[in-house]
Amino acid sequence: MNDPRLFVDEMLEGIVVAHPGQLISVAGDLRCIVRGGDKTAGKVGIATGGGSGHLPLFLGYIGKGMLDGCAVGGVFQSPSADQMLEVTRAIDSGAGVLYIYGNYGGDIMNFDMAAELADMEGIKVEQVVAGEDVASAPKGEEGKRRGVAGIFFVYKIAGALAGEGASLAAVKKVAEKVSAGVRTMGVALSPCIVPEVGRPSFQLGENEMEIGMGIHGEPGIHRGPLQTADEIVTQITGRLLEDLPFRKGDEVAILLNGLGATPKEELYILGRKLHRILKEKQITVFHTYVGEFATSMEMAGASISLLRLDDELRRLLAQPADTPFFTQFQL
Amino acid sequence: MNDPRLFVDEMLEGIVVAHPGQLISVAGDLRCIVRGGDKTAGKVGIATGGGSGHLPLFLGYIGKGMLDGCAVGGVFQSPSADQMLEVTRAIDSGAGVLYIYGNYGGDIMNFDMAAELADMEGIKVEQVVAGEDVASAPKGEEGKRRGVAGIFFVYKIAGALAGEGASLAAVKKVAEKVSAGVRTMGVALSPCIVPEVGRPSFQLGENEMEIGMGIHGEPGIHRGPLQTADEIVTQITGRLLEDLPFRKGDEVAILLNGLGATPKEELYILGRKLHRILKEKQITVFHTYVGEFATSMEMAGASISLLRLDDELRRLLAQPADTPFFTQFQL
Amino acid sequence: MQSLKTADIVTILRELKLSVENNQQLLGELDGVMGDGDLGLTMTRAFTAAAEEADRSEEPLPGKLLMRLGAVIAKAAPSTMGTLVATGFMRGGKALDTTSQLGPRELAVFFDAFVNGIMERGKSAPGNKTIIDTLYPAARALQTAAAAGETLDSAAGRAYVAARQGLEDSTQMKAQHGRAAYYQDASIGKQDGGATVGLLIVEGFYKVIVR
Amino acid sequence: MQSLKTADIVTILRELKLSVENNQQLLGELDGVMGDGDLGLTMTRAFTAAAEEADRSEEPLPGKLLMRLGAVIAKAAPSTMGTLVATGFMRGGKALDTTSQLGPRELAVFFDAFVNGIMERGKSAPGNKTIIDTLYPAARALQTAAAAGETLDSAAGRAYVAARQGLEDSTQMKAQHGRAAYYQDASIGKQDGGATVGLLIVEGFYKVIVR
Ligand SMILES: Nc1ncnc2c1ncn2[C@@H]1O[C@H](COP(=O)(O)OP(=O)(O)O)[C@@H](O)[C@H]1O
Ligand SMILES: Nc1ncnc2c1ncn2[C@@H]1O[C@H](COP(=O)(O)OP(=O)(O)O)[C@@H](O)[C@H]1O
Ligand SMILES: [Mg+2]
Ligand SMILES: [Mg+2]
Ligand SMILES: [Mg+2]
Ligand SMILES: [Mg+2]
Repeated sequence: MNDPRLFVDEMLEGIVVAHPGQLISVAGDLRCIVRGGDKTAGKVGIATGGGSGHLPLFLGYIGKGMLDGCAVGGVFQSPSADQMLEVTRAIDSGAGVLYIYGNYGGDIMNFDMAAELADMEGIKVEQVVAGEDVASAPKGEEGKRRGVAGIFFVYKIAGALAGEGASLAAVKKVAEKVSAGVRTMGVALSPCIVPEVGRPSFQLGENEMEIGMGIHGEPGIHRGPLQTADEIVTQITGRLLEDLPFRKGDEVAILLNGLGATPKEELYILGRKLHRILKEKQITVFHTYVGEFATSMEMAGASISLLRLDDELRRLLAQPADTPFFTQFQL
Repeated sequence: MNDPRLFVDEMLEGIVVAHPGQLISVAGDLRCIVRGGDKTAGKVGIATGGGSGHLPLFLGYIGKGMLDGCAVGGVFQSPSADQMLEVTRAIDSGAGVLYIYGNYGGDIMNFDMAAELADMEGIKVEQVVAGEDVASAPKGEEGKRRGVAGIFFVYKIAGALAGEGASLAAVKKVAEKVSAGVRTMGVALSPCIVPEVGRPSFQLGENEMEIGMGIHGEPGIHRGPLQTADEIVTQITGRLLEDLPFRKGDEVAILLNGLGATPKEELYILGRKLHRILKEKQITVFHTYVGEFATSMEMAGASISLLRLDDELRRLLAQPADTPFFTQFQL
Repeated sequence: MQSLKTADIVTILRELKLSVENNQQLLGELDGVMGDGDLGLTMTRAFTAAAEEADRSEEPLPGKLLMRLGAVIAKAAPSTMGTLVATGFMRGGKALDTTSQLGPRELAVFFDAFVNGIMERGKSAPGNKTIIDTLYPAARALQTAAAAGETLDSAAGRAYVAARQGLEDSTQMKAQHGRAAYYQDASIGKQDGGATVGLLIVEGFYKVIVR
Repeated sequence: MQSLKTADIVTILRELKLSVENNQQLLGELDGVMGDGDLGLTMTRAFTAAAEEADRSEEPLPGKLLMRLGAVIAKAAPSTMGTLVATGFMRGGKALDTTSQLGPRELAVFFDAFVNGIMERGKSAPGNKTIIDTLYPAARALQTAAAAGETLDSAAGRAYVAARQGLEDSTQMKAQHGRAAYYQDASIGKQDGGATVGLLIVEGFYKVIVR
């Protein structure tokens, strides 16, 4: 690392030079990133935004079949409404813009504000706030849940539908459907460090873990001695399945997400047990995504997301996507 | 983690269930993994192998446009010649098989042996041993250099040529050309832990780093207090450029590789400085790969690889690839 | 003053700019206790930009001008308070529609929309130890005074008194939003920076009206 | 015995199997000092599989049989020593080509190819404190004896003596390969497990030949 205060801007400069053509910054602001190339007339634009420190979130999913723009905040901080507005202006092609972002106070406030400003300029804006962390609020209070890795599915599917030229209302509707059908829960084994702060956001003992911790270190639902991978998966999967609930005969997509410092080897060991449990419950798996999709600096840990599919969602999930951080051929 | 002794096999089970159709195990041995689907008659098979604990290496690059099979060893241990032979048998379609693997004693011994056994069965085998870690042996002793992340380029380009139906000799030749044109150097900020051993392979102080450390913790060329990202990149890039040497007017591909526990944010901060240096030296960048391509469990650190391109290598690098860990549309 | 015209709005903005500048250090210190300490800086930025825009603008309608100032503040100060104050100006201005002069009734409408906008945007309510706890009582006082047929001077005076009382009351509240919320009970007894900003805004209007 | 026929090779393999079984603990201990301690286990596996294959096989040519045994060992014991010994059998067997009987000259050819195969595979040489340090002197002794026109019994005796001396010499060497190499000077004075395996192999041939 260089100067911690330059962390975000140096990172963004690195990202933009590494992916020329795919990503460009607009309005003379490195923190306003949109998709390179020409706009497709009549395509709904999809924008997101949020704090830094979660790569590939949020800007990493800008590209063919997914997002059109992103406003980037400081580490764990919301970008400003004005940056969101700049992005909105840059990506609107007349068909309107959908904001998809996670359920965090600062982001909501600023996106609301940006939507209001865009509205004043005659740009139609709709919003979908993703929140699917089962550990962050009980069933019945889904609206309070934090958005974590599962937002990937919302981006992927809404992006695919927007790419087909669907209307703003239709893209919003499918994004809400995904959002309603995905559930996530995570486990943390070590804390995350904000560069400007320089020390861990909380303490976790050598052989301790915390189930349900948020990606900014928000408290989870259970802290205790380190359990085996199988025990952790059993516990998390149980909670996920009963929450939606997922039932026998359902078809799902899996997202096994590393929080930053977890070896991929460990993710697959978690995946092994997850597949076994789902098989036993007679829930079929359409596709398994494994990797780092939403991280928290060098936090060690992982999250499991399950998305219930229907014909529409399956078809859209299967479509190709080409972004700096996520590339998929037709499944 | 569950039982450390089951680490590799549980991980492999997880990988195979996560990527059905893409990867299958053969000969009733989870550690012998080949590409799913039918063999293409007349296509040269490309096999690799090596110890576990380096995902996506080695099996992660099996798929369209890259590898056909892989023998998987224990953590940091060579797979057996017999496992390599099983993989060789499974992927040979009559056009012969090329082994591409890193320059490590155990691997060499076993691949040599496997080649000899395959020969006894009438399967033509050629070998390319990749070694490009500039820190592991001085110029003039390139043959002693360890193979690290740069092997990705060898897989990618040899795989693309094999996909075009080239002969075993031609695929071997291009693999050797890539191998000769790539240079890598890394920096480690924390040690790696072998699950069965359970403790770090070496000690590195809180604010210490070691330049040139190997991916199994082999000693590097300089240990000292933590430097800034820019200082580290300046130092490493200097060594890489003078070694080949890369000159003004050259065109390169970059691989910025995280060793396991390094946030992607940091990789891009390294990339920013790297691009600046290359620009100043008037070396053009054809493409920048950023991510985890060759890891070492939860080691914190990164490596930079540079590959000098010519028309042939550029064309082959640009071709699509579709594997569980690496997907690329035509560049 | 019997009613505020567009030119008076410009004067108020100049007044507000001076006021936050004079209180920059205080606001920074208040925000520093339980927040990140940037409140003085961002409010100065916000109102400097707004005052400049007000000076420059040729917009004849007060409501339109106030909306425009909100947009300018949003851009100049992308912090929590910046966004909330921006929202207040935008919503307040919008509520004025094509009104060309602000009497007690219109000023009440403005502040009502102002504070409601903030509550909506911030998902917050009176009693949460925020800017709302000075603005909300002020807006209520304006409404009451307007309904009773009081003059603009008198209504503005009541609003100012209510905001001051609000600041005092809010100091005893427990913070529930923003960084201060992490401090829970420890926040009780500490003066809130945002509530202070609310008071300064009301005070700015009051001073120009009674000048 | 004047020459080894295919049936004698089978007998030698049975002998080798018993010999590594009897020395399993010793080999494990030797490998445990500076290696991972699995040598006794893997060698027992290797020679059990090889002896079974020898018993089962109907291959008439000794060279072909020995090659086959090498492939079986490679599969049964995927360790360093397993692979090296497998290589030795494969290369030694291959060098015999279609020979049907092994006199002193052919036995020298076999051991020469055996140890050369190991050196090539292991990128190692005499003096590195490995299996080579018992096999190489044995192979040299066989060559000398064969060149001097000695009998098979006598040649095998000389090989055995040379291998024993080799083991003694190698104990004073510094390890340069495998895990033991990490110990550097500390390896001096310690008996090498691989070299011990080499001695057992030579001894197995010797015992059956002079029986
Ligand atoms: N959700 C909210 N609704 C209303 N006011 C809020 C809210 N959150 C914070 N505030 C106010 O914002 C003030 C802090 O503003 P500011 O310093 O701009 O925050 P930050 O620096 O965290 O962006 C607090 O003193 C409080 O009055
Ligand atoms: N490169 C080499 N060439 C020859 N012999 C070797 C080499 N490396 C190791 N050895 C021998 O192998 C023995 C250890 O064998 P083994 O226990 O099978 O190793 P590992 O358990 O490490 O696979 C050593 O005692 C040494 O004699
Ligand atoms: Mg603040
Ligand atoms: Mg702030
Ligand atoms: Mg051993
Ligand atoms: Mg071993």
